[in-house]
Amino acid sequence: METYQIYSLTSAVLFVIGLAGVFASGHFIKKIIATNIMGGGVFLCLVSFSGRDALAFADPVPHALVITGIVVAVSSAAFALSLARRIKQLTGKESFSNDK
Amino acid sequence: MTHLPTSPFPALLVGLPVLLAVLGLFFRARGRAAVGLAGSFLTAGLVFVAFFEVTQRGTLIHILGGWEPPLGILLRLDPLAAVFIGLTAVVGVVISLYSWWYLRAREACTGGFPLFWPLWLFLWAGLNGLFLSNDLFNLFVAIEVVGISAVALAVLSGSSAALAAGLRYLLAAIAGSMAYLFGVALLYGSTGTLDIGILGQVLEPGATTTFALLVITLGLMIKTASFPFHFWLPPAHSSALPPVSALLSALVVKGTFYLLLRLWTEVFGVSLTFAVGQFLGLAGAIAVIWGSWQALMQDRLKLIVAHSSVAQLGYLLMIFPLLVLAPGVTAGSADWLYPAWTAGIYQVLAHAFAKASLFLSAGIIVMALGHDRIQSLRDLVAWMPMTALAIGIAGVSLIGLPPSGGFMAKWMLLKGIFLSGQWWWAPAAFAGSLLTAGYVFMLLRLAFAPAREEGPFRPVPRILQVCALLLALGSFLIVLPAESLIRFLEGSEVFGTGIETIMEGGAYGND
Amino acid sequence: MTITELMTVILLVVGCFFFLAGTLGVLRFPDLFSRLHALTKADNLGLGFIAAGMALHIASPWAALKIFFIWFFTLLASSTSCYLIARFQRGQDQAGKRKEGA
Amino acid sequence: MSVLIDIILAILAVYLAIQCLLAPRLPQTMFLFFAFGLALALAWVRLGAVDVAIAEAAIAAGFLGVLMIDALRDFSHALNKRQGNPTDNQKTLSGNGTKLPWLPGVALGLGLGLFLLIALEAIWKMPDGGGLTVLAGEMLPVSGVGNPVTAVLLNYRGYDTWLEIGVILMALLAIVATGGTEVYRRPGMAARDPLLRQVILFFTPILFLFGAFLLYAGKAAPGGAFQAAVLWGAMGILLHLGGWPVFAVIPRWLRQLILALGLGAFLLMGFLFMAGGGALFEYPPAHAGVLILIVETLAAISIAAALTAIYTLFNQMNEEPDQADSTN
Repeated sequence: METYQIYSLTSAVLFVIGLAGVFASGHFIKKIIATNIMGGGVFLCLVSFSGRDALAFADPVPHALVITGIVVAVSSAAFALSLARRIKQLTGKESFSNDK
Repeated sequence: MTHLPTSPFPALLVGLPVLLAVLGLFFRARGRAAVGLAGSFLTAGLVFVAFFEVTQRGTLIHILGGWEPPLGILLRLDPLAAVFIGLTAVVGVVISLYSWWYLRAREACTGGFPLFWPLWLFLWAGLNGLFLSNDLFNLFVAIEVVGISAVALAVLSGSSAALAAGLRYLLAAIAGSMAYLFGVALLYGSTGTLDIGILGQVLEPGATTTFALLVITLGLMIKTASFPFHFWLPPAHSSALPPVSALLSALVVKGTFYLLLRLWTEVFGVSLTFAVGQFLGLAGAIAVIWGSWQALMQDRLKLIVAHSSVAQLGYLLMIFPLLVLAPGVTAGSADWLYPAWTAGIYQVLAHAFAKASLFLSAGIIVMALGHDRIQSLRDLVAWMPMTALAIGIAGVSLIGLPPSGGFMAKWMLLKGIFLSGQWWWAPAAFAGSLLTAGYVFMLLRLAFAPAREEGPFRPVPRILQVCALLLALGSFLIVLPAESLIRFLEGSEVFGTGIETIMEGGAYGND
Repeated sequence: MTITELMTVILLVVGCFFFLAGTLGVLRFPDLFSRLHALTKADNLGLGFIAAGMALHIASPWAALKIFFIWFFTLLASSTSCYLIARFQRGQDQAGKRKEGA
Repeated sequence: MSVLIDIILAILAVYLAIQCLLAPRLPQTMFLFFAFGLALALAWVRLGAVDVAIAEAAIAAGFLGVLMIDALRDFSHALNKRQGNPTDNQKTLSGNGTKLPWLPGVALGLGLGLFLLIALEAIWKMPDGGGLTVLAGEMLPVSGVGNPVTAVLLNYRGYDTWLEIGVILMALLAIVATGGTEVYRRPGMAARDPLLRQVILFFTPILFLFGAFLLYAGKAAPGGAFQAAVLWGAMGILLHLGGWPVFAVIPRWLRQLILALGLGAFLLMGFLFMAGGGALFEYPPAHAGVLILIVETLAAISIAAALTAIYTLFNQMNEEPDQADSTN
């Protein structure tokens, strides 16, 4: 088994863990973290293929895409966090389900 | 693809709104609104010129940075993209006008929402970028631009209901775009390109392609609020400011539908089967019935309109099973493809106009009453005939009665359904129309009911009512240029073509 | 194996030992102050040994200088954050006591 | 041997992800998430993606971590005050399964299991598409930079990067929209500590220099605008915490100018070359190196300012409920 295969298979596992977390966990912050774990899986998948062929340097395109992707994911996560905090401050709610 | 004529228009269509949004940041509330409104007209003017250019020269491209795909990114303004960009501009300008007056009217108590204008211009740029881009990863960035600005607009009102709905919307949007990106990663790994045109030529069927199709379709279905992923739409669309609700349901959800249509027809042909098409159609059919039924059950105007969006988006998915051809059928012999494409385009156009109009009317009613419980709509006709008329016209288009754009869409859908022999979709389409008629006539019955016990409607600026009526009329007027619009759309490579499947049943082609 | 290589290995092993001890302390110690103690003291010592080992291994004055700065900055940052966390905790404790007294 | 390290790292990442979502307390969740981010950064070093590793450690684990810890303070604080019932929270926090009814839970589990199997098969059977390594390498001499990743980010796919700078600015606007205020206040006195201030004063020039170094190094080696921006952003955040809220006290127009600089100048420069007959973001090869460095510097300044602004808004969100309490 090649190095890249280990990580690309791991990426699918991480994606599914994140997906499960988005569905199953109730707390806002856990849901936000779960989307980030999904993202981690996707980025790992992209990067893992780039070193597949032993050339002078690894494929730079996935690397650049992942840097862009990380920044975009962090921006959305920051927005989601601020929404979650605001909801908490206004209503005291920490999850969608426990309505009070 | 690079033999097509190049033009600066695609780049300008994305760049100009961003430049105006950035410019607006330097001003305070009033100045931002002025820049925003002027910017809307400027952008719409640019769209008009670009549209004209496409009618003259056909598909235009712009090779960003001078780097041709696969290394660089290509923007493509073909007739299909031009129609969506044109729709965004027309609906966008009317909503901008409405917003100008609406936000002014609420300025005293809320400060006029100074962030509305920059965010709306960013959203506009994102939508244009989405319609133009020909690169899978760039499309991811574009849908994130659209997603973040759309959610930010949705939470502008600041109520806790809007914030909670916004967080739900944002989480669904992030999960959807991550699923989409997972598919993109696999496609890049297996082909070494992100360009839609090249992918369509080199993609081979197999387990990887099938899985990429699965995650990309699921991701985009989440973002298009297709059944069973519609849960986030009604709360988000009903709790936002009225002009924002109109933008979200008229334009934003159409963006990901457009992407789904593009990717299915231009990239995934090799790995689609008849069964997959049927699956998407089933999701659409359930959405049509479920959404309409839910709308009928609501007692608040904005919730009715929002649930109706779920149903009307379902109609869009119902064209997919018609586009996917059974093995052995070629596009040339399938005479239902034109009706199906026409139904899809007209459903997008008619729903955008009608739904935007309904949300603007709902905003007017909230302004006049302070709430939107439908029991208080009694005698609306006498107090605000123009708004009542707008609701009536838009409702008729949603039901699909002639001679509205909605009628054109539903008629063509039925025609496609019967020509293709997939008669089992017809009951869902009929039932959807009947249920829609149910809630539209419920609204109209109340509007005409004379006995009004509650206090009067407060006066609302006439210009707001004019905007809502204009959009409602738009859902009828789009029928007039139907023939020339279809002829224009034929200039797109994909319009009127089907997805020819090359394998029978089975999940994977190569096994 | 040359003397330098042997020294490198010894330094790295010693560094890892301190890291291990520090981690064990964080996991097993009962209260915040002793945990902070384990974390900052043992870990920085461990990092110091590993840095020394790496400097010896690369054996270039420039690299050694850079490695020294890595260690130095980490030391500074971790001791400051340790101080801040401890101060915060002490403030909390005092506030708690005052509340109990009242 | 080296495969063994990769397997251990992969298992560690999966373990941390699962533990993170199952952890019964919010702080545990967060710290396991940071650990997960660092494990990913190590994985990227193993895969030879040093640029990505720096970006992940700095932006995803570092900056997002700071925001999360700030949010944590808010969440736990308000929680003790208003609900006074810690077991309640534990129930809502306890991960999968416990809250779900069993039938949907089993269905979800089966569905995700099936999904995972298909995903693994899809990845296992993936054909080798080859990628763009060769093409990117051939064009490197005319791209103006020596680091292929920077060439992709700023030249071949500069449009993506431009939109991404827009996304950061939009996230800032969105957070302003959530908080309802565009005013950046000075931090409370609580954060100011003489020792902290001294250390911050010591670190400020170092962070600045190191950021500038990463920015310049990005031309030929791992590094670049985003990594530099995070360091400069960290500088802004630290100065804010130490009681020198540089970003909050400058005039509003200057603040907006700094924020808009990256997106606006990048675009205007693109338009300029478009007016000269080229395409958007098409640099004349002779000057590409200098132009890219200018664009990167402006972008880094804007991103750093946006990160500082986001943190400032987060930090003052924290103070709002306290002030409301004290006035009530």
